[in-house]
Amino acid sequence: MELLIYGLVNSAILAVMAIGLSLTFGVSGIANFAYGGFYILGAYTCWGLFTQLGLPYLLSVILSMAALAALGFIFYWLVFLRVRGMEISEAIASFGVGIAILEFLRWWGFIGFYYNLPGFLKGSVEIGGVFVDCHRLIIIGVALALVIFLWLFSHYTKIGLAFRGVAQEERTALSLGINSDFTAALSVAFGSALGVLAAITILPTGTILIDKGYDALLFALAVGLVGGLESTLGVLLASLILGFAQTAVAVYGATHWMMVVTLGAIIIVLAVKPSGLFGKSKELEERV
Amino acid sequence: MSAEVGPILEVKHLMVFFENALALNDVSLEVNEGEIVGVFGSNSAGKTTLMNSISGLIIDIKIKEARRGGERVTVLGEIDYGGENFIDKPPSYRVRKGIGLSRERHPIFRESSVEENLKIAGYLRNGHEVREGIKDVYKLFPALKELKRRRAGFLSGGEQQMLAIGMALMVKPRLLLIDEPLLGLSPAIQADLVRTIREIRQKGVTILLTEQFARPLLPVIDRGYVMENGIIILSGTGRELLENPEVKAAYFGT
Amino acid sequence: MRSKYFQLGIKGLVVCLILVVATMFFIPDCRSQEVSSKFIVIGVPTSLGYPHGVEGLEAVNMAVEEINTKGGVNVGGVKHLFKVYSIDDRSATPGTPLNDSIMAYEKLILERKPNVLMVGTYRSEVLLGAMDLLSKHKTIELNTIAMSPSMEKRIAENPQKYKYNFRVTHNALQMAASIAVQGDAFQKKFGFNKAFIIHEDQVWAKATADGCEVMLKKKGWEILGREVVPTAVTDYSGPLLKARNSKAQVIFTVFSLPETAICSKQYYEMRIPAVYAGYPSYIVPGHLWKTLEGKVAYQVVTAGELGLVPTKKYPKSVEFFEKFKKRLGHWPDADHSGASAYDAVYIYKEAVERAGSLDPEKVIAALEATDHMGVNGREKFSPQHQIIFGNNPKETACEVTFQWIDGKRVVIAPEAIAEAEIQLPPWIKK
Amino acid sequence: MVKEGYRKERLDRGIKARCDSIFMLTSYREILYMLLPRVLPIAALIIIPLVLEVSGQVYWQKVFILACVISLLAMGWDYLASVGLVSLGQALFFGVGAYIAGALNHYLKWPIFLTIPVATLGGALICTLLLAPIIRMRGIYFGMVTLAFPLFFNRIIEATKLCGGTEGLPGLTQFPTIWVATYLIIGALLICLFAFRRIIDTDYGMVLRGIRDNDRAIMASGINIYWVKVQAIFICAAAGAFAGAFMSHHIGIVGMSVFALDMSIMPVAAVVLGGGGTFAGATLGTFILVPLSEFLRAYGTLRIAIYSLVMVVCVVGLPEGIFHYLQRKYHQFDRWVTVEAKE
Repeated sequence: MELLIYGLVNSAILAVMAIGLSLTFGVSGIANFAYGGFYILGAYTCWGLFTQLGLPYLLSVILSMAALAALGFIFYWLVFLRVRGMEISEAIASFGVGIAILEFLRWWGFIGFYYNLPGFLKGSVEIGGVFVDCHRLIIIGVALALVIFLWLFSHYTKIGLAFRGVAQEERTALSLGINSDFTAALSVAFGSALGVLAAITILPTGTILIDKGYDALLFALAVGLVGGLESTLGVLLASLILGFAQTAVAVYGATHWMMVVTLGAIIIVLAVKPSGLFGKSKELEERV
Repeated sequence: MSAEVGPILEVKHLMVFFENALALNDVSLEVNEGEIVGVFGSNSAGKTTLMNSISGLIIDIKIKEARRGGERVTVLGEIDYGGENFIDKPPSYRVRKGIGLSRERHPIFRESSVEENLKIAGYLRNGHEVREGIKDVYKLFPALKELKRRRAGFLSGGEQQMLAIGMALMVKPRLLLIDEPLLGLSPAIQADLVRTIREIRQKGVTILLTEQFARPLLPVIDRGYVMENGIIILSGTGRELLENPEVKAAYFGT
Repeated sequence: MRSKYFQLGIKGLVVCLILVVATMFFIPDCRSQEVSSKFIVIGVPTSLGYPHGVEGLEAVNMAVEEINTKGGVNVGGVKHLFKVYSIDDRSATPGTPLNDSIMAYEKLILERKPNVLMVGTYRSEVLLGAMDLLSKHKTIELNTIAMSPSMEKRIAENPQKYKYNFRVTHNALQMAASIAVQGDAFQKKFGFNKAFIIHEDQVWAKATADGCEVMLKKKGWEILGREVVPTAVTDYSGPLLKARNSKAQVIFTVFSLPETAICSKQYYEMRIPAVYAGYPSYIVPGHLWKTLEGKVAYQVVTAGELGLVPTKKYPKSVEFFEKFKKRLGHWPDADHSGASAYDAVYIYKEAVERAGSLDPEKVIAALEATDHMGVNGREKFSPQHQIIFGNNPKETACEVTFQWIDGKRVVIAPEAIAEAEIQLPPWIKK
Repeated sequence: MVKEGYRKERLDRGIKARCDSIFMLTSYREILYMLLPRVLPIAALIIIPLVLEVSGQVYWQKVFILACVISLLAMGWDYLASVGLVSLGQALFFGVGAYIAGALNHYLKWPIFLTIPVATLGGALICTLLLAPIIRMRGIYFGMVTLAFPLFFNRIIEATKLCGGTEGLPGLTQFPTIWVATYLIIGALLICLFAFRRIIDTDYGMVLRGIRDNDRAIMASGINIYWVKVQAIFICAAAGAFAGAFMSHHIGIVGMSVFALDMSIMPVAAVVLGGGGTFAGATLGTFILVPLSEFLRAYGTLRIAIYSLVMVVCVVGLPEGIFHYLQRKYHQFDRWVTVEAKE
């Protein structure tokens, strides 16, 4: 029972973390490695709006998402535009920006344990003899909602379809009237906004810390890749696998080996299925 | 054969350099409203570059090459379309003004389903128009309707070509550019496609297409140009081209 | 054409940036040359992006300002002033290579020629690696963050070579002893004897937990289990559930990383029927009640330094704490290093005055004979250069145990300075 | 009718066109033109430590050594990338080499001149065996797994307390003087640089690049591409393991953090900055990045922020890489020409 509930919670956390990155990286093919930076920056923005300016919580969540989306949009035109199509340069340039954001915040004095976001719901409930705090249950809900949203978005909305088009054949998309730069900038903006949402959902379980930004990027990447890029179902499944693997180790074995098992799971899944669990593209094109 | 309404597209003295190599050398051609015009030439004659210049993809190529320090692309000349010079307009603007392109070797969105491909192609249209457009495409290519859930990468060459043309039609073009529609297809499918092209023209779409071998297309084209090494060496109606002895051997097969 | 100008603009920007950066390089370097012989240079190599480092540096600065305004240090009849240089060794940041941190040490030593290093690194790896460096450059270090007892082991093995290292704060073994003192309190008041240990995966934490286990067993405790939590974990339900299933009465924790705050919260939310105790050092700071929404209630914590959890029974600690809090502008975040860094400056000052010289050999001899009444209690070095800790600040340096009650930190042990008695959380039936 | 337009023309410098053969010996300018770009960096590498010694910059000597070490990793990365394998885990090679050398020296008391070669070859072998099963992966997937490997090792050492666990193995034998260390690493750097450049130009190098561009075509010509990839990994790992073994003796301690993320990212950043595929670009990149990082130490915590911003500006400003840009400017020049179209 403990395994079930906390495994679920853990998986949900991973899924929520991964969804923003999955949108930019998986769906529209842009390696936005500044994700970790945006994730934390969004959390601090929300914290600032809520505690310093005293805005209502919902409003500050929405405002911080909007702010980071705008930032992501500008970020595309300043940085990505010139390195588009060169994946390594994309990754390095955006990772650099992510580090710069995080380290700048650190320098600015955002260290220590002052920074805390309120959960959506207080209190805890008992399920089958296990106490779970309500906020963690909400994370599960948010994760489900986001996964469904991502799937619908990338399959049924015009923008979502355009993201996928630009990712697959940029020039064909261009010749169909899709402004690829605008679309790509939008996808970075959406990804950042989702990252902020993830931060606001997850971070109330602890406190806001700079180093969480690096973790978020790593876990999001791991989940995205194990699941197979561009596959929403993959994100869900991968976060379930990794989440339950971690929790199972924690409950039955030594917590010690948690990270080892996670990394081992990643390596094994990718060694068996080189393009992730649900990676379609590589089956066609790249698997030799 | 068709009514002379006046040129919809006029290319004047178009020159394209890839670094120091001259890909298009002083190309001038015109396409009249309602015509089907063919550009014929062997590999590396500059057909695809011409199509890219008209559809605007060359601008994208130019920018990307410049960014990564590759070849410098220079485009000079004029492309008059509807009284406007399109030479440095971005592709999305040209699409909005009604130029559709089906690219060479049909690079469609291989990982999406057929229907999704068409939906993506309808990016500029609103929901109702997209549904109508898809219906029209299925009417034109009934084979696609059967395959609409299939992933595009798994289609055969002919089906992919149909899809590519269908996608270009989704933008509701006034001028449809088709680059090498018959490349690598069997004669039976070629004949089908030619018939479809004629149908498309009957809907009021002007068509400019390129091909290596002109014979299968001869029945439908109004006029044709022959290109060699980036230069237009000959122009005229289909029959005139066919009767030119020099060209006959090289491009039409005997 | 627009793109041409755009490119020009970018190129111009790059050139300007390079120029700006290039000029920036030379400004600090020029300043560094004016090290006068009238100064005693204190180097502070530490992680300046983390609370222990920042607060250690602030405490050093505070002590130095006090000493300087009072006229400085008397070295053989000549007045010297202290001067502080800091460098960021990034050792607390995961993903920093060892050589980067050691380079920071080396840069500080070679370029500022410090007489003494204070505060020091976070990571024991770096501490051990820097020991060789210090003996090469004959520079004294008074450590106040890293707690690995391996330092003393190495000093004991090769005292001549490694005599340059001193530790002013507690080490992991003393930590363990203090946790065992906590155990006494539980035993005496409630008759508990079943414990579960959770600690994080760091050298000092492991050592502390080992020591704790041995000492608790000696006192008749039954250790029902032990869990190691790797760093960067965000869910502690596993170990907590294990502790609950083992029917332990007390959970002793050894934590230092901030994310372990989650453990406290989860413990509170899960209502584990065992007292949360030990050394969860992140819940030491005074503002944590507010930040964690009171989810630390009734948790028992051993804090490293008396100076950071003051008690009225030892006025010097209150005095320091108020001064320090005022200077920082907020509650101190770190559980140790602030008070001991403050003491370290005074210890060094007194040693230099007694030695009457800045020669490292003489200063080391004087340091070894230290007997200082600091904010942490009475401070003396062991033969392995470790401050001796005990239970009474009048005799030795002292660690405090407090309990979170109604938003306040109430000191409950050791007895000499206790303000109140230990309490059980209301959800535990006796 | 005559239409005129302008375009910028890019031309090779005439001097090179004439003198790619024995005839270049006929003019000292042409000899200089050919030799300068090769001799100057070698001379600089050899002289810089001397200059630093004379000017008393002991610290910068260490920085110089660090730059050489990272540039070995960066060249290894570049070599692997030329087969189409994008590694994000250079720290794996570095760390395995460092630990082998450290363990041999610490437990068995082997001297330096034995540990370093053994660590180089042994480390390369171990890394190759580790990566062999995942050699079918490409692109970001390969990158991700290689990124996970060093972290994996990190955790294993943490969990099993292997080789000193989190405390590492302190007190290793250090090089007798800084000169031995400096010139050993410079020698290794130059050997790798010129050997890699030579390999890439041979037929074997063509196969490597062919695998990157179109591996199925290479398979179709009857070459076992996996065997070639394994060879490439071995060479890359050997360079990395040497760097690691060298570094552990240089600083006298080996700890878990040899598997740190920085060690994986720095080389990639250096190659991206300097320009890939040329090895010289990788070296140039590191010799910009490492000193930059050290200069910025004066800014304390802001250091990493400034550092990464400078890196981003450079990458965005010159996406092709500094070395490619310089090379083009050296060999080619631009001029405006008139284009006339006649009818």
